[in-house]
Amino acid sequence: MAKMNMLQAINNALDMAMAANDRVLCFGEDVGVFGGVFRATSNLQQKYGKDRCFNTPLVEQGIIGFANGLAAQGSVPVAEIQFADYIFPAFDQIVNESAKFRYRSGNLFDVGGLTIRAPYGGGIAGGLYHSQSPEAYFAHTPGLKIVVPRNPHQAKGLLLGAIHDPNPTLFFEPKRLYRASVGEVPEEDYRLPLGEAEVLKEGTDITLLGWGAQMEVIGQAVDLAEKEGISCEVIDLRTILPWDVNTVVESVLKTGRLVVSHEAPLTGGFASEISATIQERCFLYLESPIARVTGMDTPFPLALEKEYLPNHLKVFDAIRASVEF
Amino acid sequence: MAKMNMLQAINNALDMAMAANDRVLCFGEDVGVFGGVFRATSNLQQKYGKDRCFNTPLVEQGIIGFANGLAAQGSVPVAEIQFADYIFPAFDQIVNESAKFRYRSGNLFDVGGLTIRAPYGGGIAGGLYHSQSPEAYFAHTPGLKIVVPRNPHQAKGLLLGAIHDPNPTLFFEPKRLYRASVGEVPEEDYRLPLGEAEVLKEGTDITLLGWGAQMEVIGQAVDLAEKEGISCEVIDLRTILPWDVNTVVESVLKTGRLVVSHEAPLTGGFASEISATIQERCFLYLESPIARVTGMDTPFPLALEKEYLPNHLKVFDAIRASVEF
Amino acid sequence: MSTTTKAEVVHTPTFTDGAEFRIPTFQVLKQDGTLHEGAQAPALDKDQALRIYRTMIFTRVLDERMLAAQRQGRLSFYMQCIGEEAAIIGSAAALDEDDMIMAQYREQGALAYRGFTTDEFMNQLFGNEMDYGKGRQMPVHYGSAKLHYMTISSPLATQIPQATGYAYGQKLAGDGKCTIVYFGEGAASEGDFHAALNMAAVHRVPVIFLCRNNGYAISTPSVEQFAADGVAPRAFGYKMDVIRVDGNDVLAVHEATRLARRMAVEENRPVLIEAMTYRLAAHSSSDDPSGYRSKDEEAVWREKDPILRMRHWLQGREWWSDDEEKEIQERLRREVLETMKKAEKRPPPPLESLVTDVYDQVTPELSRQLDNLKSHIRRYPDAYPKTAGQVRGGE
Amino acid sequence: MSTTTKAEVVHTPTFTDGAEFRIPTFQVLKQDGTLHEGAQAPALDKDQALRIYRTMIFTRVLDERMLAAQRQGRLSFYMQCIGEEAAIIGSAAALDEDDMIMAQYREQGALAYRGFTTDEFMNQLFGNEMDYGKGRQMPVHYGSAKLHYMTISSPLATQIPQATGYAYGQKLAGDGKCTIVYFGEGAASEGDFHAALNMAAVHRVPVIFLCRNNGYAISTPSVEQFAADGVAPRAFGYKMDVIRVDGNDVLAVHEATRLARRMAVEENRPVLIEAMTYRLAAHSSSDDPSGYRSKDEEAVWREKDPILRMRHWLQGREWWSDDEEKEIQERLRREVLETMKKAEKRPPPPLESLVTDVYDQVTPELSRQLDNLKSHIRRYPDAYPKTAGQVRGGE
Ligand SMILES: Cc1ncc(C[n+]2csc(CCOP(=O)(O)OP(=O)(O)O)c2C)c(N)n1
Ligand SMILES: Cc1ncc(C[n+]2csc(CCOP(=O)(O)OP(=O)(O)O)c2C)c(N)n1
Ligand SMILES: [Mg+2]
Ligand SMILES: [Mg+2]
Repeated sequence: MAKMNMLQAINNALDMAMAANDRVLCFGEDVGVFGGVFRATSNLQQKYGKDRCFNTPLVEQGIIGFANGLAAQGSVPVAEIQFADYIFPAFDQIVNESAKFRYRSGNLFDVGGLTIRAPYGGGIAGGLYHSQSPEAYFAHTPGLKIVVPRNPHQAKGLLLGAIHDPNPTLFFEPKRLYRASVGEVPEEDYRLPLGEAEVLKEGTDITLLGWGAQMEVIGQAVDLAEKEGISCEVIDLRTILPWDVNTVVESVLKTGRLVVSHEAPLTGGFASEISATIQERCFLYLESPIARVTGMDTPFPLALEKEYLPNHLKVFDAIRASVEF
Repeated sequence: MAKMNMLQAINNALDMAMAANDRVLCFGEDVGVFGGVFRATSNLQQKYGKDRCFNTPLVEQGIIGFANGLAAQGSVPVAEIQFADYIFPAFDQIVNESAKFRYRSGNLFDVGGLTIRAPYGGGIAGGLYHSQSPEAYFAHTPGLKIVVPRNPHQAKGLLLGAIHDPNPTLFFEPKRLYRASVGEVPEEDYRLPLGEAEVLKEGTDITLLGWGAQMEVIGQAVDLAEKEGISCEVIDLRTILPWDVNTVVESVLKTGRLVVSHEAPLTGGFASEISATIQERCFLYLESPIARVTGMDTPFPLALEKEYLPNHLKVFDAIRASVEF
Repeated sequence: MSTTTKAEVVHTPTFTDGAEFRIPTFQVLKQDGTLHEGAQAPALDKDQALRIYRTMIFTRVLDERMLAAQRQGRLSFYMQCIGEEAAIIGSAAALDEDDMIMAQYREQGALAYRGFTTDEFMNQLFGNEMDYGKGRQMPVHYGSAKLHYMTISSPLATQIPQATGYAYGQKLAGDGKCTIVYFGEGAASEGDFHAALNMAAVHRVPVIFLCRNNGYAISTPSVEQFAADGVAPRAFGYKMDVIRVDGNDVLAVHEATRLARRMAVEENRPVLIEAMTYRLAAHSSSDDPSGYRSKDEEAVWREKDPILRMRHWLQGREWWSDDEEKEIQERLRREVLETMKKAEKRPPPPLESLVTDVYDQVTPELSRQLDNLKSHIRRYPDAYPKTAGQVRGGE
Repeated sequence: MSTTTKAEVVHTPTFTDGAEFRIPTFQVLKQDGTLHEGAQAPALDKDQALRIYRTMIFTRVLDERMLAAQRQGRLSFYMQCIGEEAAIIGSAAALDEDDMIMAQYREQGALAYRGFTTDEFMNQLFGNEMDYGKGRQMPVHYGSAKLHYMTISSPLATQIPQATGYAYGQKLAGDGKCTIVYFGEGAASEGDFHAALNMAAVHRVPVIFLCRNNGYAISTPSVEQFAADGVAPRAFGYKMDVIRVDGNDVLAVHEATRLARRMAVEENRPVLIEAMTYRLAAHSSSDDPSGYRSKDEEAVWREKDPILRMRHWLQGREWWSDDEEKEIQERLRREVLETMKKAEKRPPPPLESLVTDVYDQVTPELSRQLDNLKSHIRRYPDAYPKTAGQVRGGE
């Protein structure tokens, strides 16, 4: 075990994947000698050469188009999009191409080797275009996997899981935690499973569900709630698509209450899918409406970011409202 | 009143808008002399000249970028995307630009004049890339309006409503109904309101909710259900964003049951948003889980399209299951 | 760091649009089948020449027959490549058999040249249980892993940056292979085109960009697609080698591609080839060109038929005869017809194919959806004649 | 219809990458402030020249002061334009005051030239209640409707096709106005660039595309951005007029832009200008260039300082003196500092600004969300020091 922050854990995962398989390549804007604007790819070019870790021209649709082709060829591309806010020029290549490559060819061809990394989320005074959480935009797309880690240990294990998963995977990294989240990380190669949620804490009164940076917020809210004697079960979804319905259903069958929280706007956010599904599966067990604590239905603001974000107090309010319903 | 099919109604709306205001422009791939691959823009170039109705080069991101600029300048662009499946290269221009233009500038600039038309939906043996219903991809984007008409009368009134609405609006046209749906259409200029659902039929046992071509399917299912003595209330949402929560809430408070149906895949489809919201607002009134009858979580198939689509029998099954819950 | 190499300096402002720098068109064959003066004898031997020619005849027969089938309502959709056979097959023939081909949709000739059988074509066109694509895509969306022909995807131009990436992988693999990517002059307007060519030039990958400039993108004539003299001059913007060829001249196309392949594979120099040709037929079976172009214009191009031109050349060399022509036409017509009849009778892909290949494995949620569908079909077997038989019996 | 104009025909295959067709760089001023031999006297009169020069000094002072403020933690973020003042201000000065400017983010000089006040700059930088953008965007995302300066948007290159559309609207309006759009050589790699230039050429719109080729896109040097000799040769691919200028030569930039504007407005000919310059500072306050380039390289370019070059010219004409220089430097420093102090004390935008301008009117759902937020803040006023005061009292 070693103490690492999340960037170090990610860098370590990339390093390990590149060392183990020389078909693994890392590229994107400023990913080369500079090691990425957040330094997630530090030293990889120095270690593995310019052929395997390199800058691309500034064109996201090209980066992912190129990555799709590489993956189809049998390479294992790990493409970086500098900010998740800038993934949209590549939306067609991801949603119409990566996601449908295997299906449309009847499994003659696939881009299963593809992993797309992108820093997401707010809390860094980034305003409209350095703060977005776009997971729900992709979660409506069968064929993709979407993963979000909550801490360094998870980041390394899930990233290695994503790189080795034989399906195109989006890996959204909570940039607010890049340096802020520090923890023990095994030094060896380990892969956490995709498609499995993790119950972080058991409880009986209410289930709290989130992913990524929001897990920290949920943790703070749970601390407040437990002080008031509310027993909380906490689940990190980890994989947004395909998501682990059963773990959540099981929990809600027990607690009868669910609060889902994410930073992205309310309408059409992934909490809506969870809520819709859980009320289908747990209808007779629900003791209060499933609550969503999310960003507001606006672009991401700057000066009033604090007011906008679904912080622990808002989550705590929702827990209380649910329990008192 | 005149008998028109949906294409004629759309063409008539465009004609009327162009006649009334010479800042209204129509453009897109093959929109000019040919009048569009579906002929929605027939004769408009002949009538209003090449400056106001024209072919663009084949580049969706350019079409919408160009349209954003035109709208910012004060023109009223009506841009056509040839198939909704091909709107994704323009995703960034729509989601990061059109939607956020007014907000980010503090209302100094806006692209309120923009309307984007695109044929959507299945049932025409179109396979993966001529069948998609992408409304939910956009419904997670504050700042956009999204409208879907169900018949010629609605198409004309809503399109004129969209063109005159001072917000960027996506207008998805159910191409399966282009020629199949025929009805009486007023000859004058009339505008149907955006953001208002329409109760097509009152009933007491269950609420059926949909939009666009799915309204026809829901109608057939309701016929079957009423034969079994189930009294159905039918609502056409018409505007997906911002959607008319109150009309749906009111209905469900009365009926206690809700089935939402759309063609797009289940996971992350807009039915999930509706379900999540309605269970929040009507929790104590719900007599059975809110049901979603949708496309499957796969790309759109071809040979087994019939099996894939949420047809009237599947909707009928859901009605029965809900009533018998 | 200076961002350009030392360039000339001027002190009076001069604008240029490069118009004076014209890119000529490379031609070898005249329409009568003789070589232009100064043209080199082609590198094609008789076997390969005949293989090309037979493939051309095959696709012509296939195209005519399948459009007719579409008109008869036997097929939902079809796209012909009539008029562009030389551009497509001439270039494909200049490749190694295991170079990767990434096509747009009108390149059935390249696939036929590689040996895709009539049966394989038909299974895709009818989306039956033997279609490699499992009946999921519209007709003409062929693919073959064994023939290194990437399955067609309808969204235009997406395959162009993919080709750059594919070729980058080939370069790293060091296997001496390259990728050719076909696209129309319309698709070249997409952002993906720009991305692909720029990245290929920067990363020096073995890829050949072959633009079929056939004058139209559906109804849009190329003068409304771009103001420039074709697509070729764009290569300068990427510092990429480019050649423009008469796309109806199979020898010119073949030679240009052969040389381009050498540059790509031996020097990692990506190359753009612009093949000037004409889409003689409608865009697709859904299109009617009479709404946007004249019969006269079409007639001019019908005179330049690439198949006839090649036939003249072959017959001039006595590699081909009228009898052989008659024989092959009849044989292929029969073969296409008979194969079609078999293919259209084959059953559709199994119900399970709705949920396979979305991921490498069927997810629990998709299993659930499939189970629900099966129960539903069992309740309403009459409504699902194609698949009811598959679910009869067990619940 | 032939898809190219009658072009030359050749019978031996010839590839070209256009390298022999070099685009020269237009220069007027030498670094010592004298004119190159053969260079025309510029069209600038003294008033305008001084207005340009003063604007350059202003942005230099602003940039230095605001980076310092960022370092002191008073500002979250900043971007300097140091080294590129001539390219930006020289071009803006060649426009009509109500031509539209669509900038990338590093063009504060164009806005300052139009008369954006120090106070207006500061209000945006501090996102206070007087910021036109209502504190929603990061620092340097300026906009001004009255000065025809489109609000900056972070996603790169999106403004380029928007400029084409804006200019198309101007052309139809027939008001004799045009649009200039600024972007970096990095942004020019985006698909939107390709779309924008092609559409502008096809539709003949009055737009000037001004590429600031400053050698870097963050850490990526232009040799990893494109293989070609800069961005200029791309114009040939669109049949667009292009000129390359020394971007550190204010007279050359001004003259090129003046002529380009005439072509745009009088002949509806879009023009590409590539201004060769250098980003002397870090990409932004978050960047440290020592990780990817040498001090030596920077030193070479510091020698070519565009402000110094202009000052030499002005002093050569006796339009400017050392005393004036000293006076303006001191005055602007003081002004920037004082204005900053006022701006940073102004309160943030009101809570309501969270939900306004999403649509033309606040939707019922957004009202509901705002009401919920207000109740929440009332419950936890200490957690929201910026806005608690606004909701005190009524529920
Ligand atoms: C992204 C995208 N936009 C639009 C279409 C619809 N479409 C299909 S083919 C076509 C024209 C293509 O023209 P070109 O590239 O010149 O090829 P050609 O048909 O002439 O061979 C269009 C607009 C599409 N398939 N994909
Ligand atoms: C679509 C998009 N991708 C990536 C970024 C992140 N980014 C901001 S500036 C920049 C470099 C831009 O370089 P260039 O266009 O040359 O302009 P310069 O900074 O040199 O003025 C990058 C990659 C972005 N803002 N938008
Ligand atoms: Mg074409
Ligand atoms: Mg730059």
